[in-house]
Amino acid sequence: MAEVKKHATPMCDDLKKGPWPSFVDDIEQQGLSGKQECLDLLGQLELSFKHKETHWKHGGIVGVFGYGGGVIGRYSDVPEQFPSIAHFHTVRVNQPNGKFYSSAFLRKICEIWDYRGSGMTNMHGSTGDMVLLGTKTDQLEPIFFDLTHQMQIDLGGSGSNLRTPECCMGKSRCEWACIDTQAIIYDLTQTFQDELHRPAFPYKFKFKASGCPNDCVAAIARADCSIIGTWRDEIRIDQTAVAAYMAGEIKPNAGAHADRDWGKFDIQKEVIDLCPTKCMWMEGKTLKIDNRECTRCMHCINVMPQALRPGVDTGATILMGAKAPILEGAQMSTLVIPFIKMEGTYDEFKDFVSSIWDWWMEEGKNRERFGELMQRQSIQELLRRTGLKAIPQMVKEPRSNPYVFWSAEEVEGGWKRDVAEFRKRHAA
Amino acid sequence: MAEVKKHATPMCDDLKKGPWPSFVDDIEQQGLSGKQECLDLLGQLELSFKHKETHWKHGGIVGVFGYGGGVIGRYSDVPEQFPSIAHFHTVRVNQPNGKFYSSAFLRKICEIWDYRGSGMTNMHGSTGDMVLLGTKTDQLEPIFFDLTHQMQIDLGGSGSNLRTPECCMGKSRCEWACIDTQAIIYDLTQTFQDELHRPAFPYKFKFKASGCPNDCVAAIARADCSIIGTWRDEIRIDQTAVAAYMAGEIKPNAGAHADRDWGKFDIQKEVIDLCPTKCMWMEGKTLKIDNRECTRCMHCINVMPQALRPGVDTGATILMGAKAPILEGAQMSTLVIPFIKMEGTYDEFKDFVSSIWDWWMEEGKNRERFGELMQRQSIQELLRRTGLKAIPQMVKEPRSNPYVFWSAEEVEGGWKRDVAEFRKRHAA
Amino acid sequence: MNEYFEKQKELYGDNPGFDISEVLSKPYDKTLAEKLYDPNKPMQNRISDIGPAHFFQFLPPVLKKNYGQWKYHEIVQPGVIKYTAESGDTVFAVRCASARLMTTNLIREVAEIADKYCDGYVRWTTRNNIEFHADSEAKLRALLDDLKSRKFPGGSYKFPIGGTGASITNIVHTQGWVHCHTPAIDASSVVKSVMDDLFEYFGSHKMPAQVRIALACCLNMCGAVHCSDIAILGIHRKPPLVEDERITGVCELPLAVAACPLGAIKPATVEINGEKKKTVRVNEERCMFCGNCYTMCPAMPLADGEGDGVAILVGGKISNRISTPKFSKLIIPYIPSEPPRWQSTVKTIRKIVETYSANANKYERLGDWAARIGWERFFEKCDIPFTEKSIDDYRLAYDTYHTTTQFKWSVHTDNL
Amino acid sequence: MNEYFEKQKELYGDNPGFDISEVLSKPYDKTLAEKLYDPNKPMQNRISDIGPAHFFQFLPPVLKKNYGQWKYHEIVQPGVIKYTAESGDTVFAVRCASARLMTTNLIREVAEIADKYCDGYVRWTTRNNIEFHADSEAKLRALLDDLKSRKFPGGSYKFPIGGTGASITNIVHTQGWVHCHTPAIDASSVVKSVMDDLFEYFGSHKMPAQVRIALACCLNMCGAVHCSDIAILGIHRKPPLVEDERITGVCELPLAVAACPLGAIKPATVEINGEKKKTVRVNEERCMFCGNCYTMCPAMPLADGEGDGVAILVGGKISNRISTPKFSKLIIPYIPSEPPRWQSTVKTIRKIVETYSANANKYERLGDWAARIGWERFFEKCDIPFTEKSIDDYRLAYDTYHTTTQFKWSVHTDNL
Ligand code: SRM
Ligand code: SRM
Ligand code: SRM
Ligand code: SRM
Ligand code: SF4
Ligand code: SF4
Ligand code: SF4
Ligand code: SF4
Ligand code: SF4
Ligand code: SF4
Ligand code: SF4
Ligand code: SF4
Repeated sequence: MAEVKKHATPMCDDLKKGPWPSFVDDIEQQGLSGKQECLDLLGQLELSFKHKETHWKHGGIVGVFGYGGGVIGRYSDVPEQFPSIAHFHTVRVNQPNGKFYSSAFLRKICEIWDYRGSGMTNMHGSTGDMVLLGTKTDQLEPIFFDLTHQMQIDLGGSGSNLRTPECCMGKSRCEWACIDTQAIIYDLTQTFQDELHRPAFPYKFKFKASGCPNDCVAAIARADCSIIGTWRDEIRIDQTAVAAYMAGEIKPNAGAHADRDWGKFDIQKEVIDLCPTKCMWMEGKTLKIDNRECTRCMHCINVMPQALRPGVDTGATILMGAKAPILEGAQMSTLVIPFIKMEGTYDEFKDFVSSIWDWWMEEGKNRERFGELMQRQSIQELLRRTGLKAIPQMVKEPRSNPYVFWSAEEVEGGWKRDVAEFRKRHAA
Repeated sequence: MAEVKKHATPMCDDLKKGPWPSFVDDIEQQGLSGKQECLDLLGQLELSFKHKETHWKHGGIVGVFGYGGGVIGRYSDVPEQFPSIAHFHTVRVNQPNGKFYSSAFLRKICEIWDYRGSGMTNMHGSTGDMVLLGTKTDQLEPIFFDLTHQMQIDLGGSGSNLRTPECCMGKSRCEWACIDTQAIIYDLTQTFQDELHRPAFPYKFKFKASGCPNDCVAAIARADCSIIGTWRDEIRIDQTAVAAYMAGEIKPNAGAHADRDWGKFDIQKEVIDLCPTKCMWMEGKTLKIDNRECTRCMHCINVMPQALRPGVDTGATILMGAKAPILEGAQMSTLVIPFIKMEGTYDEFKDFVSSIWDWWMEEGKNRERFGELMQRQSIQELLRRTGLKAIPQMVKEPRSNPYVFWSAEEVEGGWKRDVAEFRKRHAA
Repeated sequence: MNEYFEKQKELYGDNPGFDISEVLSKPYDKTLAEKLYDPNKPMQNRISDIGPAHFFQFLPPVLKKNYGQWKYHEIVQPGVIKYTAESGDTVFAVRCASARLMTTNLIREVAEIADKYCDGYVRWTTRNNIEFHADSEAKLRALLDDLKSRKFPGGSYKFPIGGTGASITNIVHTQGWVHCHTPAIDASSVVKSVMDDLFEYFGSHKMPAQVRIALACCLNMCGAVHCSDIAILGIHRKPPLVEDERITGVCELPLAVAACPLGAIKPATVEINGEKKKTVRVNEERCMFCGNCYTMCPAMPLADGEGDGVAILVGGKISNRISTPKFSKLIIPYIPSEPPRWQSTVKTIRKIVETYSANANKYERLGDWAARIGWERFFEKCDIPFTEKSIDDYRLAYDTYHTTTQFKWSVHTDNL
Repeated sequence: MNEYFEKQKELYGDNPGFDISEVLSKPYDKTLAEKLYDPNKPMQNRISDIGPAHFFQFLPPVLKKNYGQWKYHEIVQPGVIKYTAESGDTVFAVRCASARLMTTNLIREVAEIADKYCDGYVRWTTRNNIEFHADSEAKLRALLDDLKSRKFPGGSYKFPIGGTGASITNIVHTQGWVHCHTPAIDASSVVKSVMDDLFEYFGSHKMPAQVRIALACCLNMCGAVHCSDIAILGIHRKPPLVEDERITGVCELPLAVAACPLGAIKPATVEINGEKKKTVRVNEERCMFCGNCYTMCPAMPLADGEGDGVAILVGGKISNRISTPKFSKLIIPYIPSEPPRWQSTVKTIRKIVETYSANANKYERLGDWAARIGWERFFEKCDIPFTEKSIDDYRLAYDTYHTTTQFKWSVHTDNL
């Protein structure tokens, strides 16, 4: 085991206290077991605590041959003090969808990372990747070869390309999954490998798929293309279970509120009155739902999972354009396809995606997210580019300003007018 | 009585049918009684019906000496066919506030208008003026002299100046007037005569005053400065009257819904549940209101005028910036002063107004309404210009974007930084 | 006499307009103006900046006496509001419609009625209705009978009674072809046609809540239709013509260029029989027909009988009652101009009114109803085709985008 | 065996990653890569574009068997969710926290636990918690005891159990000073400090609804804090420095100029010991500290220990439950950086959490509560001073202006 040098890190050490898992303790242990990078990282972090500033240099373009993404270059700006992390590049590994692992998988990747990297990771990155934190430039190709040959797994995305798609656990464990999120995301990731590894877009593009409107992967806030499960038939009702909830035999919301006394469960107060569309009512002992008025918000189902379930004619709602604030301000995704079946190989959906990408690659400015293009060129332009029909579901409410565009074709007589003719009717 | 020429106006004539007052019939009668202008106007209107286009020429700057407003120039673009309305200027007469008149007033102005104008009017213009429709340029000064000498009344506004201020009937008849709208508007109109008659602003500016949040003069939608009555103490409750409403002895909403069977009055359903803040409840037979939570929307008072009345510590809420769409889109007025006493000669309010005007005259672009300046330069700038304090009541909700401006003074150590110092800590 | 009056007198008594009874009592002297006004000495004898006459002198006695002392009101029948003061005094306000566009003859008739039943006083409302005040039951009855009896030769009422409570009151509107230079549509004929059709609702309290209709004949929106339950808006759909010959003569080119909010107007030069002339050109694709260029420049007319027409907006409101004020929203981008009766516009509005009336809750304004059931359902129920024209693409468009999975199934999704 | 599996195999069976058990069974060969990779023939032996391993192979047997056949769930205790399938099978999912920033040693410990109780399978959640699956009560008890027993030398739990239901679950966060080049604040130390303080709420169901906290160390918001109940955001407050000497060497000036959304950056020329050099100048008054210039140009650093710090936003949400998704709103523009424990930030968040918890209704998210009581009341109850910094002045500002007379009296109006 190599000689390791521990720095004085009083401020970091304070973070070993307290019940929440201490990353400092974890990293220090690993360091003392022989990983100088870990101790140097804590040392540099201590310096950042002192200066209240980061000590990483700006950027640095590094990567593996043939790929335009998957690696984030990082260099310390105080390398003399912390030589082992002078290079500290990140490798983004495409996670298995749903983030399930076998112990064998985990052990093998740990071995690779102990040997070729810092031994530190993020499980997981905000986009969903397994993030291997900190390695040197000369190790990048070997790491890539180890991953592809010895684990048969690949890198995730970075830069102006498709980013690693992500999903909720979906059908693997959740009773509410209206679409097979894992299968969908797996298929899209495989289908779009080229877009994922080779920058061809104006900026980054993200897919996220949630199995129902609870949106456990935050698709509506964090994906340029949000795929969210829904249904178009009726909520399934088990009236005996409804009665059981009313009788207090089953805990509301699966027990999610159990540690506080909220009083006896009151279906009127807690479900019917909170339904955003007020489309539920009791008829004697039976719960009724006017499904045509239901907006599938999931509340009643969330509260009474043993009594209510989504319908069986399921598919996805597609929303586009979510992003963080840089530059034009944050966006949530906007509804563009109210319902689309997500089966087989998702060809209809993929056609839609390519029409979107064609438009964006043609018109998008450098570092303009798709959502920003949509705002700049309008939903009307999106309709033209995708062949979608305008429907009221795309907007919260109709426009309040009267500034409508018309084309010459739409207007009787067109736009060619003759001044002389006009002045014949109207003296100047 | 002069010879009058009636044109063939089949389309106009169709508008004599039907129960609603027929302006055509009215105008034609006046025409036949000797007013050629009336018949020519119908003749030209018939032509407009045929062409589906107006037959008035663009603009025309006319007015009375020393005033920059009060008259709108108008010329027919088919004067040969309708010579008597070749000139057809409008004279805007400042209405008595609240639009009350004596028959003597009406008769005298009618005499003037028959003699010097077309005999046609608008009672009233959208801004509130008495609008005398249609006269010739040479009559403008005589009309002005007649109005000022023989009626002691004045013109209203037009052009880039203060427009004729307007108010609801307020205390003259309405039990809910929290401010004396007529007195306020009268005082402001008198105080700002110079601004009203002599264009000194970037664009038009309007005051409207409503006595309570029902806003019967549409101040919040139609005035650059909206003055709306409110109260800051408690809604006055007469519990016996409440009981009477509940017993069905008094018609809800003063009978405003009487011609349809809405079922028995239900205070819970119709008042308490509809209260936007849910700050009302019944305690046995007594109605309770948590006034701290009340937003003074007027609903409960509107429904039970004999039981509930606004408080007695009254004043106005001031909102700024309403306007029609041209150019940046329509605006409603924005809350800037939550409560201000409106008594005596309104000096505190007038100081506020001059600070607003100073800013606008300094920074406003040509034809930029005050509301547009507010949007362009921010509420923060409005606070600086007026000395008002930032309060949450000015916004629906706090900003969601993180793009906050800071000044060097606000930031520890200021903005002067030394690159060399920075690079001492951080190698490039 | 009256404490309030004394206070006003103290403050404003010196204003010429504070009490004009004396001048009003004198007969109108047609020759006076010409005597006083000398074009060569314009300032001579000129009275200016006197402002409006003071309002108090025009109040009926009972209103003067109880000024600021009113206690409550009852709408005893559509169009008739009974007010009771702290003093116990009562007064009946009788509201009747006017076309707003009215002649001096008709105004004289109003004056005559005022003298007969109302001590010579009358008022107009903020929506162009006329209000008479009767201080006794007897006067009220007589007044009502009189008003009902007055008709124009063609048979229309001169003073139909109504406009109170949950009714459809008078339509706020503008000049149209009767006086303005920028209109896309007429005003008075549209108002007459719509109100003829909705007349039954003017004189009754059958709506779920008040329904306020407004009309503006161009995007300037003098009718302030931007916050109405139902708005009738005149729109252009053809870009401005450019009169190269006269433009430099009638307007400043830079102002014309600057007038366009979308920068669609650019300076240009043309050759007119041999000589170069400065003018402007319009990028027609970028024009949104706002008409601001024509407002600034007479040589850029937009009006076109074929292209112009009506847009319908709904769901706006002004009062702060229950919900906050709302903008009207564009639901029908275009209906052709159909003078004199505008039948398609009339039919559309009737359909909206009936659907709202049949479906909304008591006290629920049209826009609150639409928001509650969802706009997809509003379009479905009213049988109005949804077009891309209703989707905002101006400055604040993003805030109208639908960023949720919450929506209702409707004909629009059924037919996908 | 399994119908679903067969279907997936049909579609994806040929992908190298469909079944990686064989390669995983082989020991790691440290020398292989160097043998296969030849810098001079980079394409030789290169495998690329194979994508992720197929998910199905990593599911615990009971999840494989009941894939898509789950019926309902019960949270039997905080952190333990019991799932029942149509088949009657059940499984317990046990959720425990992680710091997200974790070492291979700790991951090996996770693997060891998975082998002991979960047939060798484990998963991570979308919020960086770890989930183990026990298919029997017995295994569950043993698993729970084991997890509770594991601590770091300093005494902190390695795998605290909780994060379900109406709890405060793990904080979504970003790199901070541990790895990124643009942060205004650290991430991991803030998360540790906040969760130490709120620990009791991670392991209990005491909140009115779920409370989702997120952290992003700069305006890029990799933590996607823009839709969180409570958001911790790192901000800069000093305009970028400009390194005239090196700027042309390290970035394209036009890109730097174009980077600024407010056009605050303009090209400039300076004299550096006698010779003219191209560079840029920042109109500091117009800078809003977004950091985009530094992202594009290394010679324009913003970071400054004194100027940088924390902004707090609240009221965002993502789920479509009851109310639609919402953005977080800026309520505290600045709190100084206080590493390592960030005590002011911790205190502020505790205060917000306690006030929300004490006042909101069951099922009511923080933002829905604030909207219901009104933001004036929110600031009052939480004792947070309202500053002009919370008033929007960016692109869509107008839509946040308060255009109604409806407001509540509060300390803000009391003190006027
Ligand atoms: C590693 C990660 C944060 C983490 O700790 O997990 C990350 C790290 C960085 N992000 Fe991010 N982003 C990460 C997820 C996100 C997310 C969240 C998401 O994907 O759900 C967002 C917000 C959603 C979105 O896409 O808008 C996000 C929005 C940004 C932005 C702003 C983009 C925008 O349009 O607003 C930038 C700025 C940029 O692209 O130049 C950015 C840029 C960056 C850079 C590359 C810094 C830079 O200026 O170039 C960071 C590298 C840090 C480092 O040293 O490792 N990162 N970034 C996440 C990726 C890990 C993974 O692959 O799983
Ligand atoms: C007469 C009147 C309409 C009516 O039939 O009642 C009117 C008539 C005109 N308005 Fe208006 N406006 C009238 C009330 C309004 C209102 C309503 C109000 O004041 O409550 C508005 C909307 C509120 C507002 O101020 O924004 C209004 C918004 C406009 C605009 C758009 C201003 C904007 O900032 O959006 C213009 C365009 C302009 O100023 O060039 C305009 C311009 C005009 C012009 C002068 C036409 C023009 O382009 O110059 C019209 C002259 C018509 C004519 O021939 O008589 N008028 N105008 C109203 C004035 C009568 C009176 O003094 O009582
Ligand atoms: C006479 C007038 C004021 C004036 O100075 O001229 C007036 C008079 C009254 N209004 Fe009004 N309002 C008048 C225009 C308005 C306007 C302005 C407008 O329509 O342009 C509004 C805002 C409209 C809007 O919200 O879009 C208005 C919104 C109200 C409301 C709120 C109704 C609602 O449901 O939102 C009330 C309360 C009520 O009706 O119970 C109200 C109540 C009243 C009361 C009951 C006040 C009172 O106690 O005297 C008056 C009789 C009501 C009635 O007609 O049944 N008044 N009222 C105006 C008559 C217009 C007309 O001739 O039809
Ligand atoms: C495991 C996970 C999905 C995954 O693929 O990893 C998950 C799992 C479940 N979520 Fe979730 N949600 C997960 C992230 C989310 C997110 C995303 C996020 O927080 O970034 C959201 C949106 C958050 C938001 O709205 O801001 C989310 C909003 C919900 C909701 C809506 C709750 C609400 O009141 O709005 C439900 C319904 C409920 O809790 O009753 C829900 C319900 C559930 C259920 C009950 C679904 C089921 O039947 O299995 C799962 C257990 C809930 C629990 O923890 O009590 N899940 N859930 C994620 C666990 C995160 C964690 O470790 O804490
Ligand atoms: S999004 Fe819906 S389907 Fe997916 S895990 Fe959450 S609740 Fe289950
Ligand atoms: S899903 Fe939501 S909208 Fe539909 S019935 Fe249940 S609570 Fe109501
Ligand atoms: S605004 Fe208020 S005070 Fe004025 S008339 Fe209407 S209800 Fe009465
Ligand atoms: S005025 Fe409005 S908010 Fe206040 S108590 Fe009455 S209904 Fe409620
Ligand atoms: S709305 Fe337009 S057309 Fe009508 S009066 Fe006003 S300016 Fe003239
Ligand atoms: S109508 Fe409006 S948009 Fe069109 S050219 Fe004229 S100013 Fe520009
Ligand atoms: S939020 Fe900013 S500082 Fe933090 S990781 Fe993302 S880019 Fe880096
Ligand atoms: S920080 Fe943002 S606003 Fe400031 S100069 Fe850089 S890019 Fe412009």
